[in-house]
Amino acid sequence: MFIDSPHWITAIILIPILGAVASFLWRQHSVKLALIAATGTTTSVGILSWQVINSGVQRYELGAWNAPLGIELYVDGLSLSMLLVTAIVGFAISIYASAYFRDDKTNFFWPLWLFLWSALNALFVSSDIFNLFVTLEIIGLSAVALVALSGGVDAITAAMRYLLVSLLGSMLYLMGVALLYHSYGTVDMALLSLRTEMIPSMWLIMGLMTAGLLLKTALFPLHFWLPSAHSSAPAPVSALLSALVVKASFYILWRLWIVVFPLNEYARADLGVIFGILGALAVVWGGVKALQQTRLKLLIAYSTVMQIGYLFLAFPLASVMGWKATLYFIMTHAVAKTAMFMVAGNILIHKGHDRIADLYSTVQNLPLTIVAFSLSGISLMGLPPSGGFVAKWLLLEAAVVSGQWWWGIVLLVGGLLTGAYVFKVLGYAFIQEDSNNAPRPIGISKRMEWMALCMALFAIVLGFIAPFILGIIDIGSPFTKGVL
Amino acid sequence: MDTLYLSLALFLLLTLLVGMWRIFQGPTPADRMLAAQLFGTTAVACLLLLAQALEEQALRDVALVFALLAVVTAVAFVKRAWTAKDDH
Amino acid sequence: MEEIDLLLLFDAVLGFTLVWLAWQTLSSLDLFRAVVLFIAFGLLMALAWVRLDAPDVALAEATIGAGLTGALLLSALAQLSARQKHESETSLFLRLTLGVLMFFLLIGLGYIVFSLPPQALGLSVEVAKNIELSAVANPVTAVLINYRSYDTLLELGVLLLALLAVWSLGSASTRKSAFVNPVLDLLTRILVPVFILVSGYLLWVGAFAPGGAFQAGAVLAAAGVLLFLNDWHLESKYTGFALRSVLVIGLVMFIAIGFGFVFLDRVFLEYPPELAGGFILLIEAAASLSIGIILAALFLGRDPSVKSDSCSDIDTGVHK
Amino acid sequence: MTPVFLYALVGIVLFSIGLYGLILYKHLLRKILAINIMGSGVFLVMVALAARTEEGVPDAVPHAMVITGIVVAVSATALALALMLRVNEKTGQAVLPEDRET
Amino acid sequence: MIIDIVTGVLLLVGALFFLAGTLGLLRFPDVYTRLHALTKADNVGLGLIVIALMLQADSWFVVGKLLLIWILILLAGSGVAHLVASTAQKRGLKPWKK
Repeated sequence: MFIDSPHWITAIILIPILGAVASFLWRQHSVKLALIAATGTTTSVGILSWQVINSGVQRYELGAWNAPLGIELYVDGLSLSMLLVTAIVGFAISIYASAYFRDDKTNFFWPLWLFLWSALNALFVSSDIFNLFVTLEIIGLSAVALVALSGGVDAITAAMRYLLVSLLGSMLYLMGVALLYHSYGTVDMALLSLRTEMIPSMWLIMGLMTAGLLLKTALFPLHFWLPSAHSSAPAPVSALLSALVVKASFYILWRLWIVVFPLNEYARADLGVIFGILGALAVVWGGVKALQQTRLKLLIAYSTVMQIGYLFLAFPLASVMGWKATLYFIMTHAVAKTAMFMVAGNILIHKGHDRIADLYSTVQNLPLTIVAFSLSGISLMGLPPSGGFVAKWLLLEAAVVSGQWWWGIVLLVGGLLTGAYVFKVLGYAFIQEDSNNAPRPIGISKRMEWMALCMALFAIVLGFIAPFILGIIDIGSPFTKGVL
Repeated sequence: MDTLYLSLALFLLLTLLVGMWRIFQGPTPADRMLAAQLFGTTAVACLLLLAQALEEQALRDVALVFALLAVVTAVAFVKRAWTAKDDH
Repeated sequence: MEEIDLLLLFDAVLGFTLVWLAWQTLSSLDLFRAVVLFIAFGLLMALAWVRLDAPDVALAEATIGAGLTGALLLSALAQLSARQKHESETSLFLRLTLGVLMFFLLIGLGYIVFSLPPQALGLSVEVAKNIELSAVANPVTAVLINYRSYDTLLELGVLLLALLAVWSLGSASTRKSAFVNPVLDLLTRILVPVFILVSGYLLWVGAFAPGGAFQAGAVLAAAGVLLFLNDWHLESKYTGFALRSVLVIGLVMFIAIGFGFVFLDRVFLEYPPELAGGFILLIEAAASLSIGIILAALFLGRDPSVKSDSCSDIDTGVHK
Repeated sequence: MTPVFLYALVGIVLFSIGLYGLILYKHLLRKILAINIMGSGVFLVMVALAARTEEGVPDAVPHAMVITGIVVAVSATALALALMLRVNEKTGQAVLPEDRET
Repeated sequence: MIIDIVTGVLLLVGALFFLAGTLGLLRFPDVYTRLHALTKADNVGLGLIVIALMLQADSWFVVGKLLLIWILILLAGSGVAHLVASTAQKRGLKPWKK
C-alpha cells in the first residue's frame, strides 16, 4: 500500500531539496512553493513516524548497496524524535516566516531554509559517518548564509565567524572519520560499533571528533560564536539556529558517544563528568550573561548557551533515563526557544527595536505575544506541567538513581536564573506608559502572534503527552550499545 | 630508460624548488606570477615524464588539465589581481 | 632498486616542499605572495596525488584545488581595499602555547598513523567484487556514482547551496574592465572550445579511467572563468530562469533518475544493471554541466540577473 | 619509511600547521588559506593510507571521499571569500572585530 | 636503440632548458628579461621533452595528446607573456638598462 511504502524515508530528504530547487527557480512564487514543500515534508515525516511506531525500526539501503560499501539510512526512536521536533518547529517557522519576510531580497530565505531542513533530516537518519560530514557541511553553509541574510555589519561579521568555526569543526571531525576508516575499514556506525576497541589511538580520535562537534554545538567555553550569530540573524533564522542547528551536531556527538566509541558503562560515565562540569558551567555562565543583557534577542541567545549546558548533564549519568531526559530537553528547548524568538521577532517588528528597558506597554499592544513569552518561559524554567518540567524531573531521577544527586543543584540554579531573566523581560513589558511621544508602533500580522502562541502552548503540552513521547523514544532502544 | 625519466623528473622538481625563490623575492607581483607560471610548466613536464616511467595513461590527462588551468590563473592574475599599488 | 630509491627521494623532496610551502603561505606578510604560494602548493598537491596512485584526485585537485581556487583567491584579493601587510603582533606566549599544543597534536596523530597496520584492504575487495554490477569500470567513479552516489547527490546540493549563499549576500561591486586586449580575446576564442572538448573527454573517459563529472565540470567552469575574465557577459534574457534551470539540472536529473526506478520496484538510486550505463552517463553529463556553470558563477560572485547598483571601479592605476 | 607513511606524515603536519595558522593569524584571507591547508592535510592522510593494499591497487573509497571533500572545500572557500569581501566592505578591514587593531 | 638514444639526448637538452629558464628567472634583472627566460623553458624545454616522449609513445592518440599539451602551453605562454609585458608597460614599469 502507498502508505506502507518503504520509500518515505527518502521523501523526507528529497521533498525539501526539490522544494528548495523549485523556490529558487520560480522566485516570484517562492513562498507558495516553499510552503507546499514544508507541508509535504511534514506529512512525510508524519507517515514515517506512523510506520516506525507501528512496525518499529526502519532501515533503507540506498542504491541497494548495503554497508560497508553503500550508505544506509536508519530510523529508530531517537532519530524519529529528532525528525518530529524538526518537522513541527520547521513547519511552524515556515508559516511564521511567510509573514515575517515581506521584502523581495529575502526570497533567498526559502531555498536556504529548505536546504537546511533537508540536511537536518538527512543527518538524523544517516548511519554513515562520512555522509554525516556532508550533511553537516550543508547545515553549516546554509546556516551561515541565513545568518548573513539581514545584511548588517553585525550579521555579516557574525556569519563570517560562524563559518570559520563551523569549517574548523568539520575539519576536526573529518580527520577523525579518516582515521576511523583507516583503522577499521568502514564508515558505517553499526559496523564501527562492532569493530572499535579501546586502543591508545582511540583517545585522540575521540578527542578530535568530540572537539569538532562541541565547537559546532557551542558548549561552554566554545560558545563564543553563538550569541552574535543567533542574535543578529532575522528572527525566524534565530529560531531555526537555536532550536535545530546546534542540536544537529549534538546528535552526532551523542550517537558516536553511545554507539561508536568503544567505552564501557563506567568509562563513559567517568569521561562524562567532564561534559557534566562543562554543562554546569554553561548553565551558570549562560544564565548570568542572559540576565545582564539589555537586548531581548541577545538575552534569548545566551539562554540558548545555557540550555545547551543542560544537554550535557546526562553524560556523567550515562543511564537510559538520563539520555531520555536529554532528548526531552532537546525537544522542549527547541519548541520553547522557537516561540521565544518568534516573540522577539514580533516585538522587533512592532517596536522597531528590542531594547528590554523600552518594552513598556507591549502587553497592551501584543497580548498574545506576551502570553507566548510567559508560557515558553515557564517551560524553560522547568515549572510543572510543562515539557521542561518533565525533562528536569527525568534528569533528577536519573541523577538520584546513580547517586549523583548534586547535578540536581545545577537544575535548581538554572531554573532560578531562567526565572530571573524571564521575569526581567516580563516586568518591563507590563509597564504601562502613556506614550504620546513614542514613535507609533507598527501592527504585525496576526499569523505571527498565533504561531508564537502555538509553539509556546506546545512546549507546555509536551509535559502532558510525556508517556507517548517516551514510548516513541524507546523504539529500537537507541541508548543501548550495539543496536544500531 | 625508466631511471632516466625518473631522475629527470626529480631534477625538474629540484629546479622548481630553485625557481620558488622568485616567488619569495618578488619584487613585483608579476615576478611572482611568472615564477608560478614556470612552476606549472615544469610540473607538466614532470608529469609527462612520470607518465612515461610509471606507464600511467591518466597522468597525461592530469598534465593536460594543468596546462589548461595554468592559463586561467595567469589571466586571472593579469586581469584582476595585479594592481598598481604593489609595484615598487 | 634504483628506481624505488629515486621515487622515494622524489617523495621526500615533494613532501618537504609541501610542508614548507604551507608554512610560508601562512606566515607571508604579503597577501599576494601568500596566494601565489598557495597556488604553487595546490600544484604540488596534485603531484602528490599522482605519486599516491590517485589520478582521479590529482585531476580534481589540478582543476578545482589549484586552478579554480587560485582564480577565486586572486580575484578576491584584488577586491580587498587594503592589503594588510603586517599581521598585528600576537603575543609570544600565545604562539608558544599554541606551538606546544600543535606539537602534541602532531605527536598524537603521528602515533596513530604509525600504529596502523602497514597493510589494510579497506573496502578495495568489495569495490572490485561489485564493479561488474556498477556499470562503470573505473573504481573511483563507481564509488562516486553508484556505491556512494547519495554522497555525490548531496554534494551537488552543497555546490548549489554555496552559490545560493553567495548570491544571497547581495551584489558585490562589479568591476569595470581594465583594458581590452586583442591577444587575450584571441586566446579566449581559441581556448574555450579546447576546454569544452577536454571537459567532454574527461566525462567520457571517467567511465573506465580517471576522470568523471567533477573534473569535467571543473574544466568547463575554467572556460567560464576565462570568458568572464575577458569581460564576456551573458545576454540578459538568459540570466534569469534559463540560467537557474541549468544550475539545478544536475541535481534534478540525479533525483529524477534515482527516484524513477522506485516505481519499477527498485530502491532510491538503484539502477537496473542493463540500463545503468546509459542512465549514469546521463546523470554525469547533467551533473558536469551544472557543476561547471555553478563554479563559474561562484567566480562571478553575484546573481547576473540582478542589476548591480554599486558600480565601483576598483582596478585603478591603468588609465590614471 | 614507505611513501605511504611519508605522505601520511606530511598530511598530519599540514593539518597541524593549518590549525595553528587558523587560530593565530588574524587576516581573514589567511584564515581561509589555513582552513584549506588543514583540509589538504586531512585529504592527504585519507589517500595516503588508502595505498596500503596488497595488490598495489589502492582502495578507491577514500579517493572518492576526497574528491567529495575537495568539492565541498571549494564551495566553502567561495562562500568564505564572498563573506570576507562583505566584511571588508562594511568595516574597511578584512578581520573580525575582536582581532581589529586599535 | 637509436630511438632511445635520441630520446635521451632530447630529454637531457630539454631539462637543461628548464634549468636555464629557472636560472634566468632568478638572475635576470627585470620582468621583461625574466619573461624571456620563462618562454625559453615553456617553448623549447617542454617542446624537446614532448618530442622525446612522442618517440616513445605507443599510440597515435598519445602523440596527439602530447602535441596538444605542448601547443596549449605554447599558446598560454606566449599569450600570458604578452599580457604581462603590455600590462607592465602600461603600469609604467621601466625596462632595465645597463
